[in-house]
Amino acid sequence: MKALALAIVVLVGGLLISATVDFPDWGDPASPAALHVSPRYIEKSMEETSVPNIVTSVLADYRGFDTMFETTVVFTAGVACFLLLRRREPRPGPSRVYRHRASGVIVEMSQAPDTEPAPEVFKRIDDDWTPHDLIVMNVCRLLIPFIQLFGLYVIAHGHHSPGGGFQGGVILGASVILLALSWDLRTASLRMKEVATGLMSAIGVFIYAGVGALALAMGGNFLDYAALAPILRVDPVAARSLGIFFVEVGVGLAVMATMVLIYKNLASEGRLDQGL
Amino acid sequence: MIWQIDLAVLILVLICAVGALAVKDLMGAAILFGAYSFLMCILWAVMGAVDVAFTEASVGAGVSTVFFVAAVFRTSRRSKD
Amino acid sequence: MEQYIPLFLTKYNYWVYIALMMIGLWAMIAKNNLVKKIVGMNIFQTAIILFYVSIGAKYGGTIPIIQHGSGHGHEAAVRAADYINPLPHVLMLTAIVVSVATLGVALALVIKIHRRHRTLEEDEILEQLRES
Amino acid sequence: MSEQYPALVVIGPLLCALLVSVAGWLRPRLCLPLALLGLGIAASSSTGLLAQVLTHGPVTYRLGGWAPPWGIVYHVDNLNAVVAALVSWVALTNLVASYRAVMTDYPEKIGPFYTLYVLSVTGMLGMVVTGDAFNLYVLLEITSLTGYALIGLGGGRAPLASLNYLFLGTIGASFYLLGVGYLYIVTGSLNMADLAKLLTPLHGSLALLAAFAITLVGLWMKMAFFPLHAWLPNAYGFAPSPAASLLAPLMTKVMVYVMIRVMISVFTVEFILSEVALSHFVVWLAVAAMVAGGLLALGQRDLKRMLAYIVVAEVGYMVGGAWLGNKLAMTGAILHIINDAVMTFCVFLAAGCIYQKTRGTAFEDLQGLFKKMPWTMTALAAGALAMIGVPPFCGFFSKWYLIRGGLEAGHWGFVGALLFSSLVNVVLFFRIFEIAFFEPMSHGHGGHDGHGEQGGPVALAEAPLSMLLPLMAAALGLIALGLATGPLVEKIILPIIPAGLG
Amino acid sequence: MLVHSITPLLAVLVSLAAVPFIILCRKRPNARESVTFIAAGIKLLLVASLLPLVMAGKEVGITLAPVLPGAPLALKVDAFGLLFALVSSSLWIVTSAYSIGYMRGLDEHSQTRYFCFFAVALSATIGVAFSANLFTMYLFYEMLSLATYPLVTHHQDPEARSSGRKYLFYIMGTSIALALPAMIIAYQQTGTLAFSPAGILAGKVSPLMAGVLLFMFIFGFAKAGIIPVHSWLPAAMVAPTPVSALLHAVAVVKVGAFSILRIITGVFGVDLLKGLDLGMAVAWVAAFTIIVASLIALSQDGLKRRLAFSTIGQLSYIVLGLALLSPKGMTGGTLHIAMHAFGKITLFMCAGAIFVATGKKNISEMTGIGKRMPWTMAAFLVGSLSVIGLPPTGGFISKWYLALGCLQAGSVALLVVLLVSSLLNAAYFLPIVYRAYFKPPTEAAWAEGRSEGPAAAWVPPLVTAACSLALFFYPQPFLRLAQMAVASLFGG
Repeated sequence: MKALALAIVVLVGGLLISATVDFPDWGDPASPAALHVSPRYIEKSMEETSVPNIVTSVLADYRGFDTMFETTVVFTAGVACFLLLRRREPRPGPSRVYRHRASGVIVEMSQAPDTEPAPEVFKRIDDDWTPHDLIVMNVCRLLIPFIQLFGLYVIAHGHHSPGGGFQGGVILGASVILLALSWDLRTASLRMKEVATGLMSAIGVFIYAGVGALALAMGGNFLDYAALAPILRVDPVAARSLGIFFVEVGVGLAVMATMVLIYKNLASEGRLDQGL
Repeated sequence: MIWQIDLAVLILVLICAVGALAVKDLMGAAILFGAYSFLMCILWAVMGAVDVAFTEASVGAGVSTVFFVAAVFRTSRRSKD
Repeated sequence: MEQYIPLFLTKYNYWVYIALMMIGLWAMIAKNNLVKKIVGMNIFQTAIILFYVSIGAKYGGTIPIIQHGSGHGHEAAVRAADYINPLPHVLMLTAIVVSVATLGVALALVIKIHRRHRTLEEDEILEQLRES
Repeated sequence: MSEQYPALVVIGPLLCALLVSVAGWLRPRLCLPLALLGLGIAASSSTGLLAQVLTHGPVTYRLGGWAPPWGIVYHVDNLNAVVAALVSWVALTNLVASYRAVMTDYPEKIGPFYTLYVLSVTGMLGMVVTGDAFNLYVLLEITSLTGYALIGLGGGRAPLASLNYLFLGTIGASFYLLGVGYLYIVTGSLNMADLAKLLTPLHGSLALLAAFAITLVGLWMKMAFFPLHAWLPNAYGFAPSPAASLLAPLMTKVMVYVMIRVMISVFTVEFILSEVALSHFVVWLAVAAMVAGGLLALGQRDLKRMLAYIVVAEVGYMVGGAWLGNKLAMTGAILHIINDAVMTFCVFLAAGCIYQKTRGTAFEDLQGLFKKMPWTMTALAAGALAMIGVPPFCGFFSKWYLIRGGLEAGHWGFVGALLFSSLVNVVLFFRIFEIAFFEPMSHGHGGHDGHGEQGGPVALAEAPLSMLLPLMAAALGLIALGLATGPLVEKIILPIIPAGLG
Repeated sequence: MLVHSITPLLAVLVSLAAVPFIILCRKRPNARESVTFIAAGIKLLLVASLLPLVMAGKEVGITLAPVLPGAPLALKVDAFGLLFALVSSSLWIVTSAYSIGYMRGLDEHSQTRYFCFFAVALSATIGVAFSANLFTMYLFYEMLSLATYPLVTHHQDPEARSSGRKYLFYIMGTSIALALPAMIIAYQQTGTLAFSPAGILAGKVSPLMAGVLLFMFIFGFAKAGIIPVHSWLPAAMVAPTPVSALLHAVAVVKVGAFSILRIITGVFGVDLLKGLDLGMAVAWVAAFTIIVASLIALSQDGLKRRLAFSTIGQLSYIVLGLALLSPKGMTGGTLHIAMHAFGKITLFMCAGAIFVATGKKNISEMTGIGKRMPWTMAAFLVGSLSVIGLPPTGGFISKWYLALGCLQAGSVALLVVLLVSSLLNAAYFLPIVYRAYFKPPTEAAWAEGRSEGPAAAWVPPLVTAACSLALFFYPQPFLRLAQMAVASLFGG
């Protein structure tokens, strides 16, 4: 296998290296890539979409269709993880461990009880539970709102600075994952239920595709935000800018929910009862 | 764009890539992969691809690494190669 | 020899991307551990991203965010040569997202395989399959 | 509305997939109707699109209203339209056929299953209609990811097979992406039509050749072209039947379509014809694929795995036809995309029906099936005859054009391999039929005393009607397609064969 | 000249259309068999209704689907085709009656399946007869191969399985590996596959190519049983006897011979073959088959196996007659399709009747059976005479024309072959009759008197034997059709 791998690698590498000789030099401002399609984006972005961050305007408008499917890819991955891993039967573990919230006493039961005790009295903890570090937990608890705020900022400010739906969505998702890591999965699940993640990931993509379809219904082409101008009561250029904002929100929502969904399924082998 | 930084980071990236594949402990590999992603992110920031760098920082270095750690934690850390 | 030095210097980004890509490819084929293969896969994908981002680089260009002053879209004409080519960046945002999505599915499959075979080494899994 | 068909072909199923996902969380009973709705929209609009293209010529649709090469466009000509119609109809039929299996096997995961199913079809349709090289990559990834998940859902070795598919598929897709990157670096464009224009002066450059080679290797990996086929037999052999009968007929065919599209619409035939050595090499690879696929199939003891190897051989037909470099062979290759999709669908669906009843497709499970499931076996026989190439089943006609193409090119190896593959198919399928016909009572008796009625009574246990009717539709489709070959070639295929081909 | 009519299509489809009804009536055997009879009757009427038109020198045709340019799915009835169709459709009625007697007499299983595939096979046979071009003929040829597979392997036992394999190997293997490429090459060179009296290949292919193609076709249509692609036929004798009778004496093997007829007359054309002297080559291949098959037949003890080798020899008579490329010889060859059919089907049905009545399959066990089954053996005698080619049977007429043809073609050597083989025929048939009538029965029960078994099993051979006799005195319309057909080849 290693010899085969080496042979393949040498072969492919050789091909790639020999082809690279024909390439324009790195950073050459006169290369075809710099001269053919991209100048229009740079020169017209402000004029046509009123978005200074050219990456955002290309991402969500000129090539917005790609981005819609890119969001769909994320969504697909979330659904795929769910489909592959999620299972309902409880962990066949030897015991269940509960902590009485008021007293802090830890109770271990040899098998799962018939009825789950009320979660506000007895908190179920993992069977490989170790007391969490108080400092980490509290620092994270303090940090998480700020992280989320930043995530929202990244989504909203994608027009003017690096960032946008993806980055913001991942940051929002990461904040929930951080909660799951520093507290535990059940706490995170209480904040963001499984159904909520599932629905939000679908709805996020739906917002994107829905904005496109709305444009289609308004008589434009699919994703032609300018066609939304009559309902938004703004001029077409501003409508494009606003359309980009809507789809970014959709992307953020979908990405956040999907990241959480994937993490939960991976970290608990699909049982969603206990995480790392 | 400062080509010295560019080159230095490129070399570090290569080292991290080889390292991530060479260590025997999968958790170590996951962490080294996180470092690799982060260096990549720096590289792209140096090249002026700020959006890509931002995404790589959050996705590659952040969430991907968490996924790796979660998966390794749920399976095994052992690796023969 | 002399003529190869500029060739090397002007395209070193490309050389590094090829090196990374080959490392990743080699790992995907030759490594025995499934998670290592996945790490290799990610390195392979990031190498391609590096390649694309390198296409976009432009000497004398700045980041592709237009500096706008007071007026709304009425400042001095923007010159394309002043900004880095944004298109590869856009494409690579997609590629990064695709790679994390693939990673998620791959890890899910790895967990499913581990659930059944209790190991991540490919040879051991194949051994088990041959026995059954 | 008709001017929006190109968008609807993709958007309809996409939106419905999202709704299916929502319904999966809230009202699982709505999943199937919504999925049907989505694929129904796709099927009807792709059929409308085909009619439109045939009457008014190619359609270009600007997504987001941006002109090419800046925005993404859908460029639909006869080839896209017919493949899109094919994909959507096969997927719709399979959706109907597989609902019983999904309900019994995955009752808790109906929502995600159908979401991925519809998304997978969305991806394929998107790949087929798009006119943008990078957009194709994104859609390819959607189809692939859904494919990995649907295949990995199966029991036993399926997850490992799926993971292997994922590795090779990712390498393939990444190679394609790299190839597109090479094209971008030398031209600066991503739009296929624009690329074709910009590439003309670059013919002969090493970078272009490398781009071509890398793109093709990537696509070959995704279509399981010999010797890059290693992932396919396990993946399709162990996949759950509803997924196998969706992916096996369509995935490879869509990839072959993409290859042909890249060959004729991006690199243009002038470029391909100028690379004679490469063409020759590829045709010989195709010959190897046909021979090896057939021989490997002979070694299998399981119906689904055997069919999977036949798919490997069939890919050889199409790739070889596309590369022979003349009009007849290209006609044959395109015709075979259509025919092979339907016949592979028919045989995989029949295998699914058998699995539904016997819970296995190993050869021992097939005993006495002619008595037990006469209709299913009839349909399987129809599929088999099509694959062997017996007129009036459609397989004959594509073989006809391919052999003629081979003769015209003077490539006797290709002609011989085609005939060899037909003969191997005879052996393969009649081996199955012998088991199903001559070994009526596997359990209990030794299976050697002649008359079925005197041996252990084999009760009629036919697959449910919801599977049987689509199966029959597919089987009849084989004959209908065969008889419609004349108009199909005349009206649809010939107009898009590039004039440059000899 | 070409009359457009849907009748040929109906004639082909009528038995196919009977299949659903046969399946519907599977629970009531009487209803099921009446469906078969009705279909057979309609088929014969439809075919016969074409007779006046064709006799008047017209051709009847219909194009069904333009599947391939120059080779549409099309039917056309000319004198050759009508002759063949007339023979097979009239014999279908007789065989149906016989099948019922045979199958019920032996209480065979899966009779519904049997009658279904029989009907499909008949459709395919008529389809071959009425094909307007090589492609259509190939289609029906393959359809026939596949439809007969379940009939051959009807018993579903290991023997049937191995015979079925052999059958498929020869029939499908040769048609895919030889006939199909030959057909495509011919199409590639000419752009058409339509049969035409002048041939389509003339002037389009090199002599070498023509020779290769001719032999690819002749061996590719293995149903004609030319040595070395003959051995499927003895193997196929595991089938129930009605199958052997109708299919392996009439339909299937004659389809093979008829295909070669079409190749010689419609694809190559007399002039091309004469010009390249390929006719003689084929004639000698056929002559070799005739002699060898007859010699092998001498040594066979199984009655059906002996008949099978006889059939192989007799088929080559047809090929030989056609390959002579002389008007008389071709008339004889064509006529032999009909004459041999009536004779050989009689023999097969007698063999089946003996099996139904006594369970005997081998000639050595049939000593004195004439006492037990005098009528059956009488029919057998007539059949033998016809196959040997002695008056007063139809077989004499075709042999006569064949002999004249040899002389016309100026080949005395082939005439000798014919005569020698006739002697051999006599040598392997007449001892059976002698043994049956003039030797004392070995089985005690046989001496007691006449007991012929079910009437449905022994009346049909008598009918066909009577036909054989009648054809000697009144060889119309077959002779007229054969003469017309051949005349059309030689420019009217």
